[in-house]
Amino acid sequence: MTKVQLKGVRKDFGAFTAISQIDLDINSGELVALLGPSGCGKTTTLRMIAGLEVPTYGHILFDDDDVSEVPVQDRQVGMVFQRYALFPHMTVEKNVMFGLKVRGTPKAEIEERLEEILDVVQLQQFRHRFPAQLSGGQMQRVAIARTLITKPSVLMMDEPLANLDTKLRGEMRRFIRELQQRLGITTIFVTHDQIEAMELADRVAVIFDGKLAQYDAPDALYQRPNSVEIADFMGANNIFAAQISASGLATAAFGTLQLDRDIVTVREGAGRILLRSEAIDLLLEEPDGENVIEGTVEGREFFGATVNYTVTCGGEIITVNEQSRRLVEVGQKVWLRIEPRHIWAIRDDA
Amino acid sequence: MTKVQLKGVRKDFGAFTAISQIDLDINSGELVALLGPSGCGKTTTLRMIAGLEVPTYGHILFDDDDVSEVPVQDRQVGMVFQRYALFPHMTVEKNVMFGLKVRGTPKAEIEERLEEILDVVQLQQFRHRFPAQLSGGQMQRVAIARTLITKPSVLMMDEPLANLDTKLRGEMRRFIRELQQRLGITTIFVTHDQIEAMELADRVAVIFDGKLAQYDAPDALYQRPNSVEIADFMGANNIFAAQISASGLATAAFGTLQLDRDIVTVREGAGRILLRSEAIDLLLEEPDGENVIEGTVEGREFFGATVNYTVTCGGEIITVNEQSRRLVEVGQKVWLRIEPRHIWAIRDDA
Amino acid sequence: EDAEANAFREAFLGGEASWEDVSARAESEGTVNLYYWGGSDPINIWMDQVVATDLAKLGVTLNPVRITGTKDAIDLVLAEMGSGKGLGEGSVDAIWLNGENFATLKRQDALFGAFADKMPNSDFIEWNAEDPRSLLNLRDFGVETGNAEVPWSGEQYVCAANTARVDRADLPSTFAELKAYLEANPGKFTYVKPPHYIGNTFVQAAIYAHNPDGTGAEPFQQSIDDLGAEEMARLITPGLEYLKSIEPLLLGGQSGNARYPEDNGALDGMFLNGEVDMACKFGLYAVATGLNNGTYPEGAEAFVFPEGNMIKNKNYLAIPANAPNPAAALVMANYMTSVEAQVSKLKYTGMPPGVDPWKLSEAEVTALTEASPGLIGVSQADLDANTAPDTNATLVDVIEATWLEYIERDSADDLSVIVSRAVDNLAK
Amino acid sequence: MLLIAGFILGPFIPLLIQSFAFRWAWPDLLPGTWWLEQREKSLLPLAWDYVLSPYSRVWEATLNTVFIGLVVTVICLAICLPAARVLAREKFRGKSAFEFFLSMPLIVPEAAIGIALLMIFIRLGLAGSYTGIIIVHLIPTIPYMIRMLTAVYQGLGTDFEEQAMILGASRWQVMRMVTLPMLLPGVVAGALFTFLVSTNIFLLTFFMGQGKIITLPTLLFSKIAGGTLDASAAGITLVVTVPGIILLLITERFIKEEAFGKGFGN
Amino acid sequence: MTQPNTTELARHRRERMMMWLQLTPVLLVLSVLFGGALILAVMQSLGFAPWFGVNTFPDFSYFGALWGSWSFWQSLGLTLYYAIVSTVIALVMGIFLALAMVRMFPCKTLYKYLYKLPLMIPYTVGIALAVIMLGNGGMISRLSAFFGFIGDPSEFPQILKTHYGWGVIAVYVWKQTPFVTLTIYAVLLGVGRETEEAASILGASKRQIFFQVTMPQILPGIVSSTLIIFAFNIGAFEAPFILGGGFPDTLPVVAWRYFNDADYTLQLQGMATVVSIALIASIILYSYLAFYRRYERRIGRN
Ligand SMILES: Nc1ncnc2c1ncn2[C@@H]1O[C@H](COP(=O)(O)OP(=O)(O)OP(=O)(O)O)[C@@H](O)[C@H]1O
Ligand SMILES: Nc1ncnc2c1ncn2[C@@H]1O[C@H](COP(=O)(O)OP(=O)(O)OP(=O)(O)O)[C@@H](O)[C@H]1O
Ligand SMILES: [Mg+2]
Ligand SMILES: [Mg+2]
Repeated sequence: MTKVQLKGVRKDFGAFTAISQIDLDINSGELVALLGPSGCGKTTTLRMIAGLEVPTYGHILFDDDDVSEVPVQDRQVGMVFQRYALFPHMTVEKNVMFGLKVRGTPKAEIEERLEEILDVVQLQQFRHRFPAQLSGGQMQRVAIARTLITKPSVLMMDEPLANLDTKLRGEMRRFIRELQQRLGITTIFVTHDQIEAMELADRVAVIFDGKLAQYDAPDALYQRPNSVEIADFMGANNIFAAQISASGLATAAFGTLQLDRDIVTVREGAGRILLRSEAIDLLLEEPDGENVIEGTVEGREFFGATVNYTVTCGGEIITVNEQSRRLVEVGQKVWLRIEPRHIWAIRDDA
Repeated sequence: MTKVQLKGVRKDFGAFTAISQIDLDINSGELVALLGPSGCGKTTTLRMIAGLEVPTYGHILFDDDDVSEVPVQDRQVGMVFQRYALFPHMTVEKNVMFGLKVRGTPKAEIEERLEEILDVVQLQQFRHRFPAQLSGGQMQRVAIARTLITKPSVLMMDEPLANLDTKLRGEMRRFIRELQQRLGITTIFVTHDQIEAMELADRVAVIFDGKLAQYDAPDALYQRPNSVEIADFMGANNIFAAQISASGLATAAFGTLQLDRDIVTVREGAGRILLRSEAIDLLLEEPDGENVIEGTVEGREFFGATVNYTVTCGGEIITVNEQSRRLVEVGQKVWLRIEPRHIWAIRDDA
Repeated sequence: EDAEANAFREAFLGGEASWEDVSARAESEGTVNLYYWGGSDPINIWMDQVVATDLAKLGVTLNPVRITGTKDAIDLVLAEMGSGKGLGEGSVDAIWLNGENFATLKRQDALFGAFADKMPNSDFIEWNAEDPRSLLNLRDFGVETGNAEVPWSGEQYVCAANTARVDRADLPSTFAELKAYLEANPGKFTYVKPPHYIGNTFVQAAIYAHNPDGTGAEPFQQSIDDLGAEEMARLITPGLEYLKSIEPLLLGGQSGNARYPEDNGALDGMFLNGEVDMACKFGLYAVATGLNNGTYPEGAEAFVFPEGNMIKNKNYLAIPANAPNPAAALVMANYMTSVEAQVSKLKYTGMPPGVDPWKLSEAEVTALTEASPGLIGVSQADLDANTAPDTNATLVDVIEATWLEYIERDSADDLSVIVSRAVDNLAK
Repeated sequence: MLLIAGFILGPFIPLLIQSFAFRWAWPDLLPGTWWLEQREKSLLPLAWDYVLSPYSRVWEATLNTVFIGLVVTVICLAICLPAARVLAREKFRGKSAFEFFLSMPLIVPEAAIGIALLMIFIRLGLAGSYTGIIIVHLIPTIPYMIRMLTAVYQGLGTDFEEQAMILGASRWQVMRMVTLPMLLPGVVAGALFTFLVSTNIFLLTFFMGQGKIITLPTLLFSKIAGGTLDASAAGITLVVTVPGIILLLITERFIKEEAFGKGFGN
Repeated sequence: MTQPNTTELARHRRERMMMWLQLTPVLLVLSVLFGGALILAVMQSLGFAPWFGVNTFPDFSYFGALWGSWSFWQSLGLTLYYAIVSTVIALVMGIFLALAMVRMFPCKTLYKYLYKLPLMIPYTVGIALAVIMLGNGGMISRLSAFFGFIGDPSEFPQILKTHYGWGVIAVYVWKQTPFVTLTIYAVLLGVGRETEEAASILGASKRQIFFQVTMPQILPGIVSSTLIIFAFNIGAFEAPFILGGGFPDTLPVVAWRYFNDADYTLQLQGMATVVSIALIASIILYSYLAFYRRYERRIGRN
């Protein structure tokens, strides 16, 4: 559909700088998540792309055309607001038709597209209800239908799932992904939930404090974060200070680990290593081979599908996440093993 | 501390029955979670125990004494509200002291207990702030401290973590568990998040539609749900219709599985079997032995720590959850293996 | 009923009580509640600064009750009488009134009695009915006072013109000349709207001047019962027709909607701003006073209009039948008619004396003359030569109603019908 | 926006000039003679001298206005607080009818109420007394007060009170230590608005005051009833404006449009 | 199943009693004062006034006389004219201003102070300002003369003291626009700007956004402020009394004149006038409300 580019975009609100500098290329048909803590400027970025705010500096390009001067109404974008912003005085049907009606689309065509979209979002039976009579998930779908019916070339969603409960979130996630894949619309959505970002997006743009911190595919982001902050934000819990040698050996308080030098880009010096808690094997007997750490189970948290163990190893606490097929008792002496390719390292000066 | 019992409790609001019948025994010092979908009556139950509502029928007993006639003020219970209900016009200190002050506790004692509790919740440095100047987690801790300082015999918490973000939730969960274990106060908390219930509680009471559906330890609930509804609510996604034979063989659309007859109570007849998605091994080569199902990977969802595969097997879709150490490609032919003890069965007429 | 108070009244009216008795009783009563229209600040100031001080010397505290309409005080007296409160028990000791309100009290028998000629200072007032100059002392709007009220202030209806805009030579002195002037200068005149008394008075003057019998004010001294509706209609028709004829020539009349100011304040404003060239109101010294306090334009001067029909009247003090402090009220009434009070009143308010100069000593007359703000544009002799008395109170109501119906509401009915209807309505 | 500012503030300029004028005739843009030039010559106090003198009764009217406003506000608060609490918290049959009845005084002209009550009040001896005026002022102020307080209570929710009860506070302690302090901003806003409404009421005051009790609006009315404005009337107009300005400065801090909206947005 | 807990029932009953107890003061004050006043007004207009020695209840002659005269209908027309025109103008201006106020502009804080000023001061002040500005000898007239447009005060268009004049309306508008602005602004704040933004993204023009999205959402505010100011305008006395053009007067002024007449029976006539005002106001407002309710039901609000 449409390729979206942000070039050196900055946004000030009076004396306050909400976005200090963002460059972002979004390919046609791509699904990109804007991820970041509250107040980092995600909504502001979306609003600038939509045309609801004008960047203080920089340009926004749609298919290489600068759209800075194009008013909202003519940008052919769609936006689903966090709190849906459904028109409370219109029925579901009227809400959905609104975008076509105001453009003066012929009646017959409106009807046709309405039926089609209501089928897609499975709201046929609620068409005469008012927003106040819908559940959160239904409202969400109305908001999406209302946007999609106008066939926007860029679809934006601001925390589309923030107000839904766990189960509904899952459903809506699947729904959005499917839809996006089917229609291939360039989609940008905002979230502060890293799981959501990783599940849905082709690429994730992590924004910290009005700056683009990393822009990468979900697994890259998760496995190879640029900085400790990103790692922390992505939910990593095993981050340890270590001295990395030229030969790819990392020496931490609990021992020395071999890194995979094809993956890890850090060459030498003080840094941090990241052990992904689900990539650690918890063994009850001492195994052979390298990358083995000895420790004692200190605590256990049962989450249903998975169990978290906290293991003390040489003064550090390593969290191990395991599927809950067996339960290891607290106090048990254990050996942890981790493969080199599951270790990531970051230089302290990164 | 105090044993809490609900005997035949029912609550009507006018013509509407919020709680139709609940019997619940909570042991002294136990941590019980009330789990259930929105509107099922969790808050109402708590409010009855606290004395904010009077049951229409039935009795509530504290240590075998009927407390129906005891007014709220004299029940010696503590309750942490969902949105904390911190008094905005009082500092942290004043908020925390409130309960003692209104009881006319001597000043010296108030001081002493205040210091103690502020240390416990680690809020010493925020003591002169107003609630508006605190973060969510800090407010939460103030609310807890305010309740604990009165040494309640029963502590209740209404969705204490609902408003916190993922990271903070984890921290607070650990904090609450630790505290409860240390003080040993009988604690009841409400949640609609099954993960939270399972992580925190000694026992979980699942409430559906104003009725107690199951009351059990977390792992029992997760692994041996009473009904399909509970299984569904607890996040099970592999539920299949099956015919169960007297010999413990379950025949489903994708094949026949052997059940562990020591665990499964269902003897014969039509029913459902539950395969826990994280207990299924995904093998790329056909293994030996029983309980193997052949299928093809249809889809993959990457969640960071884990990966979900949807596998079609004989017309049914089985979800397999695996730690994301390797990634199996979509379209790959695979074999699923599940141990009998990880299969649970429910009779259709249960 | 307060027996003691009644005894006092009998004694006083019967001439058995000496003025010393009255004074003594007044001192014991202590206060006097005077109800009067509080809309004039100079009067209020005079009351507070001079009257209150002087009365205090006589042992009486003045309680000035400033009402927005004299009728309120009448209502109060009547309501209290109705609930059985007699002499010594009401709340109103004295009312400043005239005309219709006095007529009402008299009709309802709510007056203290014939006290006016029994006070020491009544010497300054002409009571001799033979002397035509006594007319205003004995009759109030044609109603016989029966000495139940005492005149304490005089007034004359005088018109002023802005000589900066009108040449003195062009000033009209008759109604015909006024009309001619208006035809030449449309919109430059208007009069206060009846039923305001200043407006009524202008209408009366026009009626006198157009009296078909040429007898001027004379027939209008009778009550409506004596005159009869038909005769009344005949007498007033030419005057009202004249007024109707000049309506399109009045201020705003060119656009079909003549504007009549609600009160003299509004008229003064129009006069000051040059919206009108002439303004008529009660106020012998109005020009001087107006120039003194900035409400009149600098070129303002009085002139004689309408010749022979410049209505003159008096204001009175009445004591109601249920006055709580009748003796104090008498003391106050006596004080008000003293030369001293008249002088200060003239000085403060520009209201001409209510006492009769020919009954005063030379020194006293001089004092009054010196206190007066002075006449501008006319002489006292001009004024004295053109006076006319007020209309009988019962006729005023009819004239008022007729004006409203005929001029304001543009009734198409014949004037005689309107008048008889008004008479009927009032009789109800 | 400038236009609007002109529309609101503009008229005050000639008013100010007029208050210092002695003689200001058409078509002069500034007075021909100023008050100060004539001040010594006049026997009577002019312009501001007059306004500030007791004869103008400005001081008396101000005191009356403030006194009546305060008493009305206090009474109104006292009777509306409990009712607002019920309306915000409870559901009961006939509630919407009840609420409609409570806002009726807003849509029935004051004249009807005032005149009808006048006769009875004269009978009862209440006309022309403070009591009478205060009582009639309750009629138009209650609906405003109820609406604003109900919104305030709704905003408060029951959580805080229940929490305090669980912490062991008695009803009275809850009221004193939690409910009242938390309601305070809303109550202050409601009280200010009620005070404002009360001090603005003309017709009812005029009828019930019977000319005996004057307030700023009735005083000003009698000054300008003729449709002209002299220096002293202009001065009084300015004086009457002053409490409004003071109130404006206070209310801006307390009356948040948001709170107001909850009361009137429906 | 056991019996319901008696404490629950007793408590429920006690709570209901407490509830009504709390409502009683307001209920009492309003029913006695307001309800009583209404009943009294109606009874007096039907000839019940024993305090004047008049008691011919029920006697419809006062209404008969009133409604039978042409001038009553003229007055009614004039009253409605003032009320409707000024309500509409104040509404339009108020809505416009409120919409402007949710946007950012320089000096907004100052402006937020300023616009409320008329709200804070009595109508009489507004009247005084109208007199000094709009009168034939007023400031605008003087300015016109200064610039040579007119040579005499009478050439200035008559705004005050005339029928269907703009003086009365100007005062109402001056005083009520802030009230409407405040109400609508508050509602707008509650509504937020999101729906408007959503509509603009969906391609709606400014007009479409206003009429199809904003307007329906602020309608409750519009309706309640209309009710309040219209009712006030129809019953207001001071402005038409001072600034009006004399006969025919607006109904409240007519009533006033009756009341100030020396003739007591005219007071009952005045009462009939007042009751007529109330009646007409209620009919108009009620139908307005009913109309709005229907609209609301149509758009699904309840
Ligand atoms: N109109 C505005 N005026 C002033 N500051 C603003 C405005 N809009 C946003 N900001 C500020 O800009 C920063 C970024 O805001 P933004 O809404 O983009 O955050 P966000 O990343 O969407 O956060 P959240 O997850 O909480 O929605 C915030 O600090 C916010 O306070
Ligand atoms: N005071 C009340 N009056 C009438 N109905 C009520 C009242 N309180 C609760 N209910 C109803 O009782 C039911 C149970 O409410 P409750 O608050 O206990 O649910 P919950 O399980 O806490 O739900 P949630 O997770 O949404 O908080 C709901 O349907 C609710 O609408
Ligand atoms: Mg945001
Ligand atoms: Mg709840």
